Amino acid sequence: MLEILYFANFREVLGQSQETLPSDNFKTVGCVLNALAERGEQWKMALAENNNLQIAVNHDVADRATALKAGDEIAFFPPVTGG
Amino acid sequence: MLEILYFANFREVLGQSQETLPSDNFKTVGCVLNALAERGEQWKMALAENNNLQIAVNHDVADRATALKAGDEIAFFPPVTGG
Amino acid sequence: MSEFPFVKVQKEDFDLTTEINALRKGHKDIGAVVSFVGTVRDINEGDDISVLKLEHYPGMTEKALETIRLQAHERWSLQSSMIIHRIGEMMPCDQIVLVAVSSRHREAAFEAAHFIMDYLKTNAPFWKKETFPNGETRWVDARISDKEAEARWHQPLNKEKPA
Amino acid sequence: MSEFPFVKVQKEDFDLTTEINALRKGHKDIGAVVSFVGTVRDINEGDDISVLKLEHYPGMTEKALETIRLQAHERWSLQSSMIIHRIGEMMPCDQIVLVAVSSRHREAAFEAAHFIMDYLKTNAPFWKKETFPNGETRWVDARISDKEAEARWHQPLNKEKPA
Repeated sequence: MLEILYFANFREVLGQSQETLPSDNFKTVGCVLNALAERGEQWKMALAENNNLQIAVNHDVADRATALKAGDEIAFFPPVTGG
Repeated sequence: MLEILYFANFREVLGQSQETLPSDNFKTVGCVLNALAERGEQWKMALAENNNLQIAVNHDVADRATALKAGDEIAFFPPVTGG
Repeated sequence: MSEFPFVKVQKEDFDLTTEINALRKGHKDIGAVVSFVGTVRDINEGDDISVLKLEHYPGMTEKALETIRLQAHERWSLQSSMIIHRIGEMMPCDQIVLVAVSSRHREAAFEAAHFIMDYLKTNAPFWKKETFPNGETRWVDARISDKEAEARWHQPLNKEKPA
Repeated sequence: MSEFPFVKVQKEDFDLTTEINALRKGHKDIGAVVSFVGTVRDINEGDDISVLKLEHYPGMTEKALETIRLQAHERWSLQSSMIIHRIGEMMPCDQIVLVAVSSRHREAAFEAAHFIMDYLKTNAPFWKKETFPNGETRWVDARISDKEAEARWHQPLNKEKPA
């Protein structure tokens, strides 16, 4: 399984903060994004075609090419604005 | 009259923190220093021939060429080490 | 010193004196302590702010802050450092973040505290949401100037000072 | 704000939280507060220090500190700033000096606090005398590195950041 997390306005726009996906189908983060984009325009705009998309895998900065394995935690969020 | 102040190791080496001189004889700080140097080797070394000598006139940084007038406060001290 | 919490992410406010005393404790060879406190401004992008809400990514946040802190220790000779970042709802004038660094001499402490803040701004997963007096809300946009501030530390080490 | 003492030369210790609260009071548009605290190190130039005594030039000191503070306000956009410098006898770990600056954005506060400290070190008439455990004393020598630190601010304004 893969744990998927959404933060900040991604969480609000997509209407959820967390979900679980089967890990077998997704070799990379890009594969996950492609699958999510098929859920509709909202998802496509927020994730697949958003240049501001930030990605973390297991708490480390990642990108679309990052390889996945079962049990990984993948997070999608906008550019950070703390401090 | 001129008010003369000595600080830090100058005060210690010269054995005084303050004295008053007649103002008529001294057109510049350099004139004061020349007169003080005649008091002996200690004074000469501490003031007239000391590259580390710092000078203030009326609380502003000054040098040997600074002109003096009656009532001026002249201070001699080493490079500052606060902070 | 092993029990000293170098990184804290918390809802509670913090007291500067208390935190700096903890930072200094056990270090006699400290000559300089630089601290940065970020506070909630009452106006942002020209709009009045009533409430600022801080969201974060638990787990990744602490890891990111600790990574930044250790980078500073690799780059400068420091005695100790700490980062406190608040989460949840805050009001104008409230304290949001504390970065504090101690070192023998002031140069390292100034540089390292500045470095940690610049990296925190662009690398730690926090997000700000503003609430206006009329109740509307807005996610704060990331600032290009923050990216630029971070990027300036990427250049090779030199002794130049900003003017 | 007119009653707020921007420059204080005092025998007494100071409390960081209290001073920073005073610095911030009446300013809602502050986003950044940078403070520097200088402390007495237990060792200097390789020698153990028991007591550090701070002598100053009353009158000129306050004028010099205020001049430095105003130079910082001319150079950066600041909300408020303060300098506290202690005089008299201090022990290792004691606080000697506080420089604190508030501004809208962090860059100005970091730069200005650093600038004020660099100028204070070379332009404010304070002198340090150390007492060693055996009772002997030594006037602290001015450091060339302090002169160099000040001189780096003389160069024309640019956007380079130290690395």
